[in-house]
Amino acid sequence: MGRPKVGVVVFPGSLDDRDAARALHLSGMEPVLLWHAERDLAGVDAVVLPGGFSYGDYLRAGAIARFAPVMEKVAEFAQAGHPVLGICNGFQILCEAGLLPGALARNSSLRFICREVWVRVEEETPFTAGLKGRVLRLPIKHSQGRYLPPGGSEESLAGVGKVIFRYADSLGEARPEVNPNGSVGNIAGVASAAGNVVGLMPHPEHAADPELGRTDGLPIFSSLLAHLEGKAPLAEAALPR
Amino acid sequence: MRYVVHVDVLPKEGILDPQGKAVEEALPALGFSGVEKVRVGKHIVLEMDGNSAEEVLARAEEMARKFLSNPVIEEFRVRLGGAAGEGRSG
Amino acid sequence: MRYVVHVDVLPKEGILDPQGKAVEEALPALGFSGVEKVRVGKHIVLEMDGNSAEEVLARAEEMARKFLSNPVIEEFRVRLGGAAGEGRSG
Amino acid sequence: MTIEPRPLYEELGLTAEEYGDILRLLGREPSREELAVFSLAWSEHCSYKSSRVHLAVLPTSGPPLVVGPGENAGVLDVGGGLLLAFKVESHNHPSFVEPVSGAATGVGGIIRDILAMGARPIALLDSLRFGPLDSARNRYLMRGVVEGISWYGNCVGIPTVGGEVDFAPCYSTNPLVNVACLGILPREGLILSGRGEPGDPVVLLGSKTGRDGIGGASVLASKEFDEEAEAKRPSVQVGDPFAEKLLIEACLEMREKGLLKGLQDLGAGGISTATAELASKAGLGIELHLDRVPLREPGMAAWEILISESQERMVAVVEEEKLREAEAIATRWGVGFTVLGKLAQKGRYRAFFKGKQVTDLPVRELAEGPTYRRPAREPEGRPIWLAGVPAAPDAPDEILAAAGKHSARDILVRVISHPAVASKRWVYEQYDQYVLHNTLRPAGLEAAILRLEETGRGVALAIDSNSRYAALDPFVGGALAVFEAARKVASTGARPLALTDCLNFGSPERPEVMWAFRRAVEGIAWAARAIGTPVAGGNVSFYNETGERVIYPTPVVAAVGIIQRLRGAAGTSCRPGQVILLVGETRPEFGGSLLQEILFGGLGGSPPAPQAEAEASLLGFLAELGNLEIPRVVVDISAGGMATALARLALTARGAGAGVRATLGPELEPEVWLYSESGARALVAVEASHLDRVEEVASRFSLPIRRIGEVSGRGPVSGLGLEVEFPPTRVLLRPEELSEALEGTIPKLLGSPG
Ligand SMILES: Nc1ncnc2c1ncn2[C@@H]1O[C@H](COP(=O)(O)OP(=O)(O)O)[C@@H](O)[C@H]1O
Ligand SMILES: [Mg+2]
Repeated sequence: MGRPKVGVVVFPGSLDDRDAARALHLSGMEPVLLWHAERDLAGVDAVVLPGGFSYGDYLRAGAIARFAPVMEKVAEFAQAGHPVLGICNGFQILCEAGLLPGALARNSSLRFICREVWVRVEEETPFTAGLKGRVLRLPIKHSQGRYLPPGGSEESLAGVGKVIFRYADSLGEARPEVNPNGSVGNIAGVASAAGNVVGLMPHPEHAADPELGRTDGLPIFSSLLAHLEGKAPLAEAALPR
Repeated sequence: MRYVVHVDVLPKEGILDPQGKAVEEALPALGFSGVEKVRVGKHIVLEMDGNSAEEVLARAEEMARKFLSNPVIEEFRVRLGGAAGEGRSG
Repeated sequence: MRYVVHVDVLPKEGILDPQGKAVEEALPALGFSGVEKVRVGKHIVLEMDGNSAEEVLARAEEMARKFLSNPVIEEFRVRLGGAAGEGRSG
Repeated sequence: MTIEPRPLYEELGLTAEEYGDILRLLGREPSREELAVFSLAWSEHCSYKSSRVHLAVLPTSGPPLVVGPGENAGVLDVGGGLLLAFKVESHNHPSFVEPVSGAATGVGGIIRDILAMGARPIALLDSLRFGPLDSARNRYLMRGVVEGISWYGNCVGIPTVGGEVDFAPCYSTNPLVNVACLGILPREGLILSGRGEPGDPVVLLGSKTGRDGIGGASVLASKEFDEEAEAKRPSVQVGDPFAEKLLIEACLEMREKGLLKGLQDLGAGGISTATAELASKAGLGIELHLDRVPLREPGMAAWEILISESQERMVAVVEEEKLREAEAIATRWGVGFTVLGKLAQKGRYRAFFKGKQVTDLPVRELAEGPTYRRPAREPEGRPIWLAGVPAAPDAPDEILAAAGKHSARDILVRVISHPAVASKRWVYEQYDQYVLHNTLRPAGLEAAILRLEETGRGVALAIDSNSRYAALDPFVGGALAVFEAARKVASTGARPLALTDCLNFGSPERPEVMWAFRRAVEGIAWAARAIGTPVAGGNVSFYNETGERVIYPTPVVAAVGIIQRLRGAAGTSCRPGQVILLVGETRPEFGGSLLQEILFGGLGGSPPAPQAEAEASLLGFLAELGNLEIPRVVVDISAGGMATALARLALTARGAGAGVRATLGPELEPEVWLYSESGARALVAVEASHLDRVEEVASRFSLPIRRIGEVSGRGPVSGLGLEVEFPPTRVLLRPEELSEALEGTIPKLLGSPG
């Protein structure tokens, strides 16, 4: 059996596409770059929408990219239950496309922000198998990352999605002071109700390379690999550290 | 016929608007007092052809709903107008 | 009296408007053809007190010139209006 | 008396002599279009007419350099078939007019210079100067400039991994925005100008052409035709980083497929300057059809098309049979592709518009421009750039006496919270550090390090300047900028390889300024030779003055170096148990120091004496620590002296819940230890077990080394941030006081939370 194939969609203005491909490769999968204008997923087993500034983030981040031809196929793929991960701009695109609930508004500081943060994993998904309760050190870099659930409050997510990642301190406490962008409930990432579509603002692909000394993003890709190889550990209630 | 369409997009009522808040907080120091409820959104102007104002407005509205605004966090108004809108200019 | 003031800020004529360009180029693929000259700017709504429409407009204009717009690259229009502007809403 | 109207050429910035030259060259009056083209090609900015004779003293060749000044960017060979392209550029005036767009288009411009060599741009650095932040205008400028760099750099997908920010009143009316870019390319991908045969098509790539940035030439508008266009002629260019990203990808794909014979960015002077350069370097002529240029605005005149500075455009030379393939690539990326004309046999610059020939100029003379030897004179007494700046003593006894009037603690806090020293986190947190997946060490401490993929090696880069020194002695200022940039690169464990410099000065028509310029260049040249790093190119920005206020001479230097093994890179966090070593000799040197400024509110005396040999030794020592892969944290000593370095080290220990304790010996006064700004020094924090080896290396390089303190794990529990002891005095800053001084200052001054 070969390595599972994972598509990385390249929109005009995608920036972290090769970065995501590299992380997938280092994690034992075969990245396949998918061009935005093609209505074809090339038979991949999972799809990653990478970070960047698709279409310059003009109008709103993700507003234009979500109409790309490839997105029709991504939507079908997601509805069929296959794993789809949106990182940063990819998360924004998934929200704009209605594949994830809620929206990402401008950071409350009104500035772009790039720093390493701690995020706590809240739930098991194909991308977070066995990680519940883990606290990961991941970079963020965005200016529109303030997550707003569809009805404003976190409760409004019930039935349409779930919280998967929260900004926290190094001990896993989701305190307001460590909220970098004003997201409701410190939410850093969510999943669809079915759990197969996941979006997050932090960048696991920029923390997936031992040579660069940042590796906390690796478990997210390993989880995907295990899931695709049918080895995903059953959701077990891991203890918060 | 050629129409000029204006679309105003604003953060929904009840949604925190940090830009509006920043403007509101900066104004007093610049000598503008008593300004409240500032909201900052987008203004989009475009030209399109159509047979009637009704028809053009309907199309523009669809465009605004589907694309120019995000219904989760924004609301919009569509109107026809002069090339750069009526009112005082600077 | 309390007035609702609308300020529309747009990139000046002749100034490159990358947002307007991106929106214009995206529209045909979304099924909206024949849309041209798209420009994207800011829309600001605020409330202020004043004794007359004239006076409020004059103050709003000063505010728009000095603070809400960047005269080097932007132009603006100021008008009084309903809380969220007239026209069709969504 | 009647007032003669100024002649057109003069309004365009050409002198009577230059106009005379043009008449002689052509044997006739120039057309409107020709005048437009000359006015830009022969401008100071494009022609280097005042600086060229002085730049000749720079060392511009030597082993790592493949391409020196003269091309769009310098290129170094770093082995393994890899080349690095590297250059710095200023965008000072546009950033003053409109900070966001000005800074943004500055970033876009330097990126295209790197791209023109065939390189993929992989990192940006920004060196910024503003007036003091107690003025609302200066805060507005700083916020806007940082926003512009952040927006453009982040959106185009290139990490901005380092830079510097400093403040002085002279920059209030003339801020400086210098941006450096580093690119990487395989050896066989290098695009040199000068290739191309007669008949080769010349292609315009990228965005449409509007009336951007030609406000200055508006006088060329003829009343009959152009009145209406007048108002639409903005002098400010707005950038579109998204368009630039697509342009980069399209150009690189064409280069990878071997479709590009020549490539040239469009900067000042737009199509005219770029195409003249393309032809001149190839020793050929060129024929252009301006009607073909895709326009953003209707009704543009030929002269407007020629000199428009619309952004995100390049010109390429593509062989006829490769046009189709190149066009397909451009189309796929959504990048404009227009065959404008072709290279031609005769050395003439010929442009056609609406069936008429509008220019017929000699290519070589057009591209070369005039050369001036402007008068240079050393100022007698206080130079003009120090007008309004109080004189201050630098004699140690006067400094010590003045310092004695303050508490030791007070001085320490004021130095480390000085805006020049305080953390620029507010700035670099707005810059993407990670995109392109090679950032080993982001901005934050000394130089950044990028991995050179699949080689196990890394490239370190830093940019620096100290205009307080240059204001007092331009030679020394230039030299110390070289040394400081090199030290920062070496502090990571890299060996500095090459430099690029951005020379920001007032008007070259002032003999004093010209003198300062010449001295600064000489200082850079001397220092660069002393440490064996050639200057791979650079940029000159003159006329940085408003009214009578002339900026300090500000030579900015960026350095790159190579780390042989990434494992040998210095760390960025101190750990409890490490000892802190001071390497290098400390002398009482206070001219241009922050202590002098804090005590006297002025500038005076002589800056620290540059020490060529000691600097070269220090660089060798620091690189050797990298080769030996000794775990360590290194901070160089520059503005604010050892106090700054100790505070920065202490801050890196915070994550480990630790702080720094230093003990000053009786040989020197505590103020000399802490605040003298002698060069050729660094602090090194290492495990005690490595002490012997480090000392051994230091002695091999004949460098004095002494233990000055340690990293102590008491941390937040017992409240150790930074403690400095000089019996009987002891100054203790608790962790939160240390953070507040270093990290709270800039956000507080800008009036926005961190
Ligand atoms: N404008 C800037 N852009 C990016 N990084 C910056 C900027 N200014 C400072 N930095 C980073 O902050 C750190 C300290 O820089 P700086 O305060 O200039 O040091 P020094 O005073 O020793 O020259 C460095 O890593 C530097 O790259
Ligand atoms: Mg510095």
